[in-house]
Amino acid sequence: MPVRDWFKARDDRRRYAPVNAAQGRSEAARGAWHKCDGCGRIMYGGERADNLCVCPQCEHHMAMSAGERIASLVDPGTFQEIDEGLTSRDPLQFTAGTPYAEKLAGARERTGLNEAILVGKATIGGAPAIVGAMDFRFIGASMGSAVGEKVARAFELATAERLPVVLAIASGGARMQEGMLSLMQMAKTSAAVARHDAAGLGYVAVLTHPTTGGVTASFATLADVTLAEPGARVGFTGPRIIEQTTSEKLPKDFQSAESMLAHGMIDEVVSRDAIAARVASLLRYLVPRDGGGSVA
Amino acid sequence: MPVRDWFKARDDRRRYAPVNAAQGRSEAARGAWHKCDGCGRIMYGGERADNLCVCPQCEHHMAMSAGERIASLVDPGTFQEIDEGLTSRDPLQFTAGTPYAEKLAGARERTGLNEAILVGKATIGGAPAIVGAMDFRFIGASMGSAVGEKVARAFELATAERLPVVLAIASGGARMQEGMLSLMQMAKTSAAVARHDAAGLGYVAVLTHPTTGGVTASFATLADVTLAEPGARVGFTGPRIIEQTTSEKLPKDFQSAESMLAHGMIDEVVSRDAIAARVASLLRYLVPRDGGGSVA
Amino acid sequence: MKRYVMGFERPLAELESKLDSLKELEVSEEPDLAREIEELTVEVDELRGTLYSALSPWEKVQVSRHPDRPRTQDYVAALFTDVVELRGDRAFRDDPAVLTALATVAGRRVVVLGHRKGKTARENAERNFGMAHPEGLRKARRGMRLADKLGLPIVSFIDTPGASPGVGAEERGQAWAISECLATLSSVRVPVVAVGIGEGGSGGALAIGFGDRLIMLEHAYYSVITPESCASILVRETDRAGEMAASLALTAQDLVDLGLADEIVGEPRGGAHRDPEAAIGDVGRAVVSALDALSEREADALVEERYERLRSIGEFTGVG
Amino acid sequence: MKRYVMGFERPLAELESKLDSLKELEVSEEPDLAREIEELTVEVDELRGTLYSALSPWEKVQVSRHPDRPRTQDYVAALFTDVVELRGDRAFRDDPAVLTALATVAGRRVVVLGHRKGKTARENAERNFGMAHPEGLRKARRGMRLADKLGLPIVSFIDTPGASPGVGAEERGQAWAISECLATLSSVRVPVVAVGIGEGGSGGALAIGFGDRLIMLEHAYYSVITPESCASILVRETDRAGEMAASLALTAQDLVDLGLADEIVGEPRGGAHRDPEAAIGDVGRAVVSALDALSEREADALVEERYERLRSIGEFTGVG
Ligand SMILES: [Zn+2]
Ligand SMILES: [Zn+2]
Repeated sequence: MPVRDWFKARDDRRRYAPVNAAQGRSEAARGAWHKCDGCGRIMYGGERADNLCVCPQCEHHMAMSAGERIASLVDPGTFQEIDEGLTSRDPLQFTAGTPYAEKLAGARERTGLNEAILVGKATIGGAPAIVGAMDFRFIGASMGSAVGEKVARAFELATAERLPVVLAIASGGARMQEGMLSLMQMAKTSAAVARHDAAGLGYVAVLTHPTTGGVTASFATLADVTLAEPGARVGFTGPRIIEQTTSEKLPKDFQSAESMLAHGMIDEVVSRDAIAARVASLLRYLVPRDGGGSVA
Repeated sequence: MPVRDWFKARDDRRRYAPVNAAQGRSEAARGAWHKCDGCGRIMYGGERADNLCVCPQCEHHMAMSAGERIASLVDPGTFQEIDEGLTSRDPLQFTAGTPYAEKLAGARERTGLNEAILVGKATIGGAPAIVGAMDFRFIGASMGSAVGEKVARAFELATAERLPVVLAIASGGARMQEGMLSLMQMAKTSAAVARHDAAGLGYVAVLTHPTTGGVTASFATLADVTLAEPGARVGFTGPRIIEQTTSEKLPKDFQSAESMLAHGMIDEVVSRDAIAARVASLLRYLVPRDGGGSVA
Repeated sequence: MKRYVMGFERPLAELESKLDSLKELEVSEEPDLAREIEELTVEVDELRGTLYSALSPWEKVQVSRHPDRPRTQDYVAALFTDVVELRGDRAFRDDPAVLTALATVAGRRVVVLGHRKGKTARENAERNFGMAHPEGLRKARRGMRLADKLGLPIVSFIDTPGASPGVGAEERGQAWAISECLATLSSVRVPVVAVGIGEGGSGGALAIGFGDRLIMLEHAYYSVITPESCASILVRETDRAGEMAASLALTAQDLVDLGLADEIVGEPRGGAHRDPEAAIGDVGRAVVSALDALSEREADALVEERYERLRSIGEFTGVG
Repeated sequence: MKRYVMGFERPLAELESKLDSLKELEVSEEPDLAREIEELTVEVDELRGTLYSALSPWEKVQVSRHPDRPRTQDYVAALFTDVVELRGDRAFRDDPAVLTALATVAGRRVVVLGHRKGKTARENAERNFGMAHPEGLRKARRGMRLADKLGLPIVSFIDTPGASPGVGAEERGQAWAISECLATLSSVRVPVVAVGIGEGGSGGALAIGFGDRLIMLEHAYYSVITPESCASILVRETDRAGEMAASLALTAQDLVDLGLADEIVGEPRGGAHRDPEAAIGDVGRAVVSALDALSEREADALVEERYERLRSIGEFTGVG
């Protein structure tokens, strides 16, 4: 190959079609207005959606719903949800604070979701994968039995069909209203990830604001490649608890994605509009030795 | 089992016979005198040998020859040397400083050894193992082709016979007079340790003063359990080079076994008279799943 | 005699003080006094029995934290022989809050893991109250991997308020250290017996705290979050921790009812700290009998059963 | 025009300065001047050819360190597409002195490792002159393991004076980080192609610098110790580094003669820095053809051959 071809080859890189962020959203939502948490700028829903919920003034990455997130990640029209009916019960009849049953009902109604995570099969940049996204509006995207079950099933399905997994993660941690059943979801999901990993299959995690507590300390931090959104808080113990229990002064950018990158925990901080293309690039590499895809 | 038996059981621990440190040494050596590097105290060879070359006044652990070390480790009369004839050549005809051929000849004459490591089969506390010891008097126990070969063969023999390996290590590093052939011994020995490890077999390293350079950065730091003698210097880059190339102030106990223990690199600092018993305890655990011993 | 008195023990403590005073008088050899002492002794004992047979979850949390309660190191010293401690994560530090050791129990060679609380203020300062830093969990993971390589069962003692909170722990990847332990412990091809001996606080406990068997001491707790933190988050009032303790289903009996624990080891009347030798012996028997049962399993079956055990945890509806 | 002049290039630099001066005069359009420039250009070129065709080992060491010499990042930028950098050791820090990336070369997906020297003072301060800290090598090991898991070949660019010397590096286990890389790299079940593009200093180079093929650029060196350190230790005179360079057998040709390197990629006249594009293209061709050859091997055979390759290194007598 002549030398100049080496240089030319660089420009032949595959480009991915822009993601249709508005997919699956109603016109009503496009009309509502939102205030940027970062700078206070007012945006109408349409502008917000077109901009992937990133503030055009300060580039603050605002929370996305699980549906918006999936739409921003996958090739249009390819997402097939699985386990959509799964939802947590109230095994402990937990009534401290707002009763858990009420919280669950409210979250379902407000979000239109049955649980804090949406999981399905899709393609990203043409590559098939099991894809999931968590929704912080659903009880802080906390992990109870149903979230744990959906994550475990996602990795099991991916293992059976020899597919990579891509998860967009946000979470306040374990769902304390399910007590020890929630804590054990950390072990359950980690076990499922470990089997997927041992099968030689790839896993990309996209950590978004905030990724904390028991979810961070289980499946969220077991990926082969870990991306994070700018400014996302990523950590185990929350800053408030640390300040209360220790007399430590927290560094200015404590637990920011950027700080965790410097501390060696994250592979790359990627702004939202570049994530789908980045994941697509990664999926080219995260195929198993046998080429992957369903064994069926 | 009644409760008191739990407590009683503790006193039934197997005790190992004291090691005969003088084994294999001449009466002439017992008559010579030595000055302690630590406190300057004068000792006659006999006293020194009976005390495992540890100063009775300041407990400084003086250098041991490979033969003395082996004698201090293994059950009396069980050591069968292997590869005793192996010795490095002078492949680069290296003449800078003292010519390498002269150095080799001088070291052989002074130590009565053919190379800087002694390897053999023995039992320790009754358990069979491949056992080796390095001798700092032999060109600073540097690793050239022959040392690398003897280490690699030791691990290969142990793998073939499903035995654990116990090495007492001291070294100034790679033997620069053999150039790249020496450097590559680091990869060669590490590869042999990796195969032994993958076969589910155990390896105990005893780091003695000094364990530095290329030996530290290869087989010396790949053990399942790493012991070190009190005060031993353990590190990669020597303090003089660090002071020359950086402007850093070295901490007082820099690279001491005790400091490396605190920094998480070593399992235990064990005084010399307790090492054989400690290794014997460890060998009870470092047997492979199938029970170990020769497959022949 | 100065005693550490938990709130719910105050009536008991008052009787005991009275008993102590009477005993000091006993030198006078009044016959009535001797009888009074005898009666009071019985009364104290009965009250203790009554109190401890019906401890509330919050009272159990307090008992689990009692400063005289036997700790991991007490169990190891009493039950195990030929103990060789492994230290360090080979990358940053040796964390004294976590114990990793090769040890022998009733003739069985195992790897022991455990949170290591101190008993004195100095010990606790050094050991961070048994709260592991990431390097401590990474040391435990070294132990898990060595056990896996050598085929040694793992026995793990759970006793921690949680993973260490703090800037350094976060910056060195506390979450990563925990999740890597979870992935490893779920996959090791050797029996794993976990024992809740005191506090079982959240992810820091779970990192070394599950396996093929979970044995709980009667008054030990295991919880997704400490009752205090739960109260602080849910109702913003830490003095409602007791109420949270009841809601969180964190007692040994709760864990058995939820299908998470296999066995409860009863504690001596008044808690393990009143008769450590008996408590330790009972735990030892339970551990050995679990090891005996598990040692008959093939490694493949063992790992498969552990996976199914984890997979079956959780209550949800709408299976589809 | 200001040039970076190595000692042995002084006669060349003098001619070039003269040539520069003449070119400035050229505006006067003297016919003799044009001819003189032409002749001098030829003379400069011939002198350069003469000098570089017979570089001493010490001169090669200087060329390998030339600040304009193409670096790992130049090779990656020019030869590879779809580059996704992996960062961090998941325990302490991301070390910018080491590159680990997923990348594609001529249609082949690989993991790229490399020491990353800077070109400016600022870059070099940030990247520690390409000297890895333990966390950098642990990042590289993450790459090795990922390659092993996914079946991606490894392409490694060697260019470092050595592992970083210093208190922090020692305290975080520099020796452990290196040996763990050696054990892992020797065992990965994928092809490994290492390329010496500049400096190959000791254990810091070796940690990512061996495999199924070792390709050396013509003026790159690879040595058990830098000539300066060797002189400082052996003869206590650092100005005898040149003599040491000759003794240590560190040139590409020496490595081929010793059976350690498989192939030398010739450099453009005057060194890779005078025509980076050509040098990079030639390295690319050599890498791809090595990958092509290795991709036909079964994983078992590949690992066995790599082991035998390492095992056969060394010269000794008295086999017994
Ligand atoms: Zn804004
Ligand atoms: Zn002395």
